[in-house]
Amino acid sequence: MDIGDTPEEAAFRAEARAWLLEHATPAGDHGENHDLADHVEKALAWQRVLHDNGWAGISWPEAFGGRGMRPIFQAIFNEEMATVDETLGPLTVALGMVAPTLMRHGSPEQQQHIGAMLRGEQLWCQLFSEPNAGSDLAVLSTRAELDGDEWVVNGQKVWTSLGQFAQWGILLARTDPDVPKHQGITYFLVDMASPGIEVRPLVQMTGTAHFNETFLTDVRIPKENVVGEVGDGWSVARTTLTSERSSIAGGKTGWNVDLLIEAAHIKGVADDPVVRQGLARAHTQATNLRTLGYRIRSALSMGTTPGREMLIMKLAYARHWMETTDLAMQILGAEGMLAADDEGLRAIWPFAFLNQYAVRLGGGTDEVQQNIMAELGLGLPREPSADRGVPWKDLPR
Amino acid sequence: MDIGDTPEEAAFRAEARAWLLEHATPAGDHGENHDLADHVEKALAWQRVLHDNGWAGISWPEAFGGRGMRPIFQAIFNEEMATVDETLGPLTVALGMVAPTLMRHGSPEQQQHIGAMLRGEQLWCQLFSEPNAGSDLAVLSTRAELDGDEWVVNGQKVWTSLGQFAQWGILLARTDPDVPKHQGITYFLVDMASPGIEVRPLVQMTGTAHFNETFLTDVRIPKENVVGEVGDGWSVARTTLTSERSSIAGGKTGWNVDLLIEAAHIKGVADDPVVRQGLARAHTQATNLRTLGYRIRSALSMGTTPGREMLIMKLAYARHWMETTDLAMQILGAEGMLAADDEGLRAIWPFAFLNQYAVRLGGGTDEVQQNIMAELGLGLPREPSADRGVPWKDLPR
Amino acid sequence: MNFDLTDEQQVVTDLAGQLFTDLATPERVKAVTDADGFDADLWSALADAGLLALCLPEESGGSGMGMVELALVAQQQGRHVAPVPFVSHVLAARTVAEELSAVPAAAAAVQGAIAGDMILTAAIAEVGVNDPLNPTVTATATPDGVRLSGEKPAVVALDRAGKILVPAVQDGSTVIALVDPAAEGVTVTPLSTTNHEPQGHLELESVLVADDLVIRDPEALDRLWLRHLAALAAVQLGVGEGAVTQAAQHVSERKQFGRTLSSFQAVSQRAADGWIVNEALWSTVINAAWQLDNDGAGALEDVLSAAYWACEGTSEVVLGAQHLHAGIGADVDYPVHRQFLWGMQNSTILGTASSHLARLGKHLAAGSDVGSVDR
Amino acid sequence: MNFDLTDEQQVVTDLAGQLFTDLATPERVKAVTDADGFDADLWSALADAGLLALCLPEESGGSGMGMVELALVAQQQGRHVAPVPFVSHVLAARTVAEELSAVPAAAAAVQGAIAGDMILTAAIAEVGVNDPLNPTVTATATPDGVRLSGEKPAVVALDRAGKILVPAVQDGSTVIALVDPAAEGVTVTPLSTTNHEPQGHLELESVLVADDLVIRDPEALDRLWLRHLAALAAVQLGVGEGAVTQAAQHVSERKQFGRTLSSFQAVSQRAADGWIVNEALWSTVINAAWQLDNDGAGALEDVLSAAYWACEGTSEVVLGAQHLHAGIGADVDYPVHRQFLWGMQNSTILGTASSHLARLGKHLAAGSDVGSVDR
Repeated sequence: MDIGDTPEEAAFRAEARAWLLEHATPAGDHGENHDLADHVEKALAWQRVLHDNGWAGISWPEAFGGRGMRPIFQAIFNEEMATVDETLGPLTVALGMVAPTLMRHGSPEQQQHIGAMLRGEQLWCQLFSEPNAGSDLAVLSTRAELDGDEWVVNGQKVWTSLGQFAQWGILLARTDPDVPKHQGITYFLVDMASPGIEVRPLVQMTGTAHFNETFLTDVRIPKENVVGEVGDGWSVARTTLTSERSSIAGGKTGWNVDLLIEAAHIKGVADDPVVRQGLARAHTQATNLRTLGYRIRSALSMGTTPGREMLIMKLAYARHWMETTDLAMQILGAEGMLAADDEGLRAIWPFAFLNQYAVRLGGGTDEVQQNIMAELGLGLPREPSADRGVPWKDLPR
Repeated sequence: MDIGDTPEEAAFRAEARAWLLEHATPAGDHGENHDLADHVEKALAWQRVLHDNGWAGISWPEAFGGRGMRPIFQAIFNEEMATVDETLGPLTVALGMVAPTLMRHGSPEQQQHIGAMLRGEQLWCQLFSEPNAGSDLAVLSTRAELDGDEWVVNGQKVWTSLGQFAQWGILLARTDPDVPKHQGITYFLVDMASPGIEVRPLVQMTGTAHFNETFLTDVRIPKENVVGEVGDGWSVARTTLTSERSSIAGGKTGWNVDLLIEAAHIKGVADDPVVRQGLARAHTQATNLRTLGYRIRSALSMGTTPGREMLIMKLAYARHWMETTDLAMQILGAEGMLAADDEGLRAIWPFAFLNQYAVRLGGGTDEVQQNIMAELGLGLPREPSADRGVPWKDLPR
Repeated sequence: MNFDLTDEQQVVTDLAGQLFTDLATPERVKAVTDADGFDADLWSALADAGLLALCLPEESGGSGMGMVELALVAQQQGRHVAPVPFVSHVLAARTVAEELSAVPAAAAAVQGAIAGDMILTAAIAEVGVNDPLNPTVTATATPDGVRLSGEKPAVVALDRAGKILVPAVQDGSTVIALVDPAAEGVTVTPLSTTNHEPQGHLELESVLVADDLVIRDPEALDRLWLRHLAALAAVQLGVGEGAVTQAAQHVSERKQFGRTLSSFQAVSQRAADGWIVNEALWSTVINAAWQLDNDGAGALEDVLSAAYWACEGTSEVVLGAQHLHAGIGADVDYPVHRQFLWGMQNSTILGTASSHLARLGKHLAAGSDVGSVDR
Repeated sequence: MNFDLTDEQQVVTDLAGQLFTDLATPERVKAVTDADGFDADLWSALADAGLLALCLPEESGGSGMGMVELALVAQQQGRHVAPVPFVSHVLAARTVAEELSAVPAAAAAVQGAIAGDMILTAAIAEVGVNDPLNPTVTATATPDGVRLSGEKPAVVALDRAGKILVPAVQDGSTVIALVDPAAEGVTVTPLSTTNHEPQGHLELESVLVADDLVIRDPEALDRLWLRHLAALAAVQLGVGEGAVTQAAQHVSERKQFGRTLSSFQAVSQRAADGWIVNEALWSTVINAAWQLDNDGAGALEDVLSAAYWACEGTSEVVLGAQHLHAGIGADVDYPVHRQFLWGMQNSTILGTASSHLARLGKHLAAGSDVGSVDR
């Protein structure tokens, strides 16, 4: 057991830090830029800088343009990148989800996209969720029917992050309604410029339109854009979703607590014992997250895949985030509820406060995660499933 | 709307208070006497004093020896009695559960017991729960079979409060295994001195043996001791259980917060803002309980039966109790975990701390109450029931 | 003991409920919020129904009712998140009517307030630690009257107010001045608030107020503040009720894994939690209002209890309702997010949950009169 | 970066796990607890296995391991709620070995401690606000040595200790004296504790201690205290794990409404909550121990984080496990209640969750070295 870096890791970290300090141009907004188009453009530009300087695809195989290093080095780089407040957030779907999926399941032609992602040339979005397929994604009803060499897709998707800016999307659609819900789903790559795709931004109460509804009407997708086998989309999608969880490793923790301590000093309440109690508790939560991060980094360093740690991290992070935003309101008082204006203390907290429940939903609700944990950690049986083995077309609607 | 007493109520309260101040001999232990036999004897003796002075059965019909007043007067008396720290706790089963049940369902012979209860001559216990019938009481498996003019009972009961001291018990047993679980149950009165009854005290971690296991082996009960119809015991039991909930009305609230404030002063932490924050929150919870109590008293005063308020009261009380015991430990520190010795600050809190989870179980677990609330308050459907209509003997075990 | 509503209280409740249901529909609320945040039609209807005169003295043409009735109407407003400055207006009008009705200018303001022609407001929130009982605006006596200087944050409806009650300190005593926003030295800056309620920042630079428009009753500010706390708690109660109602409907309709969401215990129990908080808050809010009607300042503890749960409890309730709605809850075209925004904003406006506890804790531990938010 | 156990650490864990599983069975624990609360057979076995010498310096005959290894053994003890004073004994022995090994009497005590023949303990808890870093016992220099006066509450294994480390203050500096309980002026009063762990109240009236048995290193008390916090947190971790394991088994077996309890979401999610707390606590405890082994006092924040969650988190875990057991959990013939009693008692022994936060908060906000529990 050694919680510190190995000499090799330490050298890499030092090199990364030095380069970042020289080249990073921090956004100063902890990734919450209200001008989304600008946010996307900055992320793509930053990815190009990383690529041109050899910092892109650190743990990707050399065959795909990466450096072929172990995942721990990517985690170390991400950690250091977080300290300079640069973000690749908008590229999460491309780099964290699509690329790993194509590496494993894609055809050689499909894998050509990987290089474009690496070079910061493509923004991707995810067309999975539907209005009636949330936690129970597998009941999705968007249909794809083969017509000659093309699939014709009709349906509606929701929560398409940054769909209004994306060039490409990954899409799940039902190609066989006569088999149980997890079967009969196929995984497609779709050009977002295809005729029949309409992306409608959903304005959220935070004032941004991060998400969209996407309507697909007779959208034609070439056969070559099927990833994996027809009808095997669920297992391809699992690769995508698992990769998403892994991509959260290596962020930094505690920066929000540091900001709160600063805010408490500015507002003159750093001596308030109740505020201090809250700050201390938030700090202990950040410590939990940090040490969970050690386990994840350790697994990556040893070349294994951290599983349960990822799930716990997600839950612990959501709780921590809700408590710190509450504490922020306690420190800022009524000022905290004035709409965000990018000035000083108000730059982040009101947004965070309104958005706090979102961290409990994204990537699976708390409840779904807890069910997984009860099964995985404690061996408790699943709830009896009402729809096992029932053909999708016969499910109750 | 008038939260105060009516003139008639105020006069009654004043009379009751004056009498209580003169006659009460407070136990000084908030009802938590570790010598159970003594506790039972004191309660019976106090009931005899009440009876001899016309304060027993205030809201019971005159036909049963009561004063025939509206329930609000009993609630007012209970409230005043709580301020002098006298308790009838051990008589809850008799006065709060058995008597109301017999008034409604009992034969004239059975109703003779009511007078004995009123005069403090009988301690009763409840033989309902079984090792495999907890929240799902209706699956109980203690059997009663008719043999001539007597029922022969075999089975095991648990959580028999004060069973080691009781003269009489109310018993649920299965008389017909071939019908669904709620049917085929019969309600009996059983003389605890009957041959074949063995009461084994369960020592709890608080060091007391409030509860017992009761083993019934070929216990013979005369036919006349069936309450209501044979096979209709479930509806008789509902009267008993509903009466239990009603009997909690009219206790006092806030006394535990007052004790905590006193403890904070004694331990010199009344100036600690974090402690004060905790005291204030506890006070607000006590306020919630008090105002819920107003609604219950109001309903009683108007002659109606408070339903949802009782359920909420129970949940809110459990949460409040857990928080105040936690706060007590924060105030008392390590001293709080020394075993109770009836001296000063230690007289109540260690016991309360260890017993805190019990308030979440007694009278139905929190979860069961929340399910009822979801159904009753919000009209949400019940969980699908797996055993509806299935004969008891065919239920999975 | 009778905790049931009187017939008169029931009539007021029904009337308000009907008005808000008919006029403050989700579509209308969205339209008004997207525009200037003030529903003039609803305001007229409230005036026509006599609800703006609700708890004003009969001598001033009011209905002579009290805080309980005000709370019942505020609760209905909260259920519908109706965009009108009801609470601040009615409470300001009541204070002016009670304290200054002998002065013609003030009496005229009260009449305008009852008719809905003039909007009144009170600048209760304070800069800094937000302790409304320790105003930071200073008042100085001059031969012409009193001159006020200082600032007040987050004044409700400041942009369209005809008169503003401004607490201040003069020679160590607390006073409340009735300020005309058109007076020289007054600067009004609109604020963009999270729930889109129109608020403004008020700056006063040596603003002159006639001596007879200054309330000098030392207990007037306590009273005004406690009434605001109780009334806002009632709004919160309604906000939470609206959130739970919508959540219960959503989970009863939405299916996942072949079952309605509500058939999952984790879902139904969370919804039940919200319902329980609301039920407990109802008694506590109505009790606080009743105590104010019957006891005045003696109701301090009960009002602070209500204020605390209106912050803490209702925050939990609206968060829970958002959670149960999942993603759709954040969509501004879907109404439940308004309950969330109101619930969250109201939880900070007159102090946070924590500051209410600080004050109550100081009061309980020290036995002092009011306590302060400063620990 | 490698958070996996080394082979050596794994061996220690397995050895301890096997020993406690074999010897601290529920039946045996009950029997010992009902008797004098000290399992002499288990104690001998721990000594024979070398576990009492675990983190002592090699020069003193120890294995030279550190806090990580101690934590791993303490975790196993907690799982089985084994009635032996392991943590206080080993940590006291380590301090004596590190600081006083040149003194023959102290060296002999260390040898006795390794063999299990002499039990050592440290009087860490303090009277009053329980701030172990500000001892209330006074030490006065005399020609014959130092004289100690004062009292210490809740000293573990005081009734059978051969030597006691007693922190005190001499001329404004903190010292730690090695006291012989047989010395004149020492009064030992057994305490009845909630979890039946033998503890005693120690009174010292002008007790003489030779000068060379007084530790004067100003950082020794900080170190001893931080090690105790980390080790107790490890015991708590095991206690919580034992509770969740038993609860999961109980709800998997018990049926209600025709289904196993575990198939109800409200039940399975509560059990999962406990598991999550334990998993997070594991990393935090092991990290705290590792930081102590590698940084010493610099580990303050990490140890306090572990101590806080060991109080707050484990309390929740054992309460949840009790709740899931319903009534049977309180039956002293059923083992799970011991996890509850240990979890609750350990949550207060070296300060409460709140006092750990107070100290950490002061440290974070003020940037001061250690903070204090006094707000």
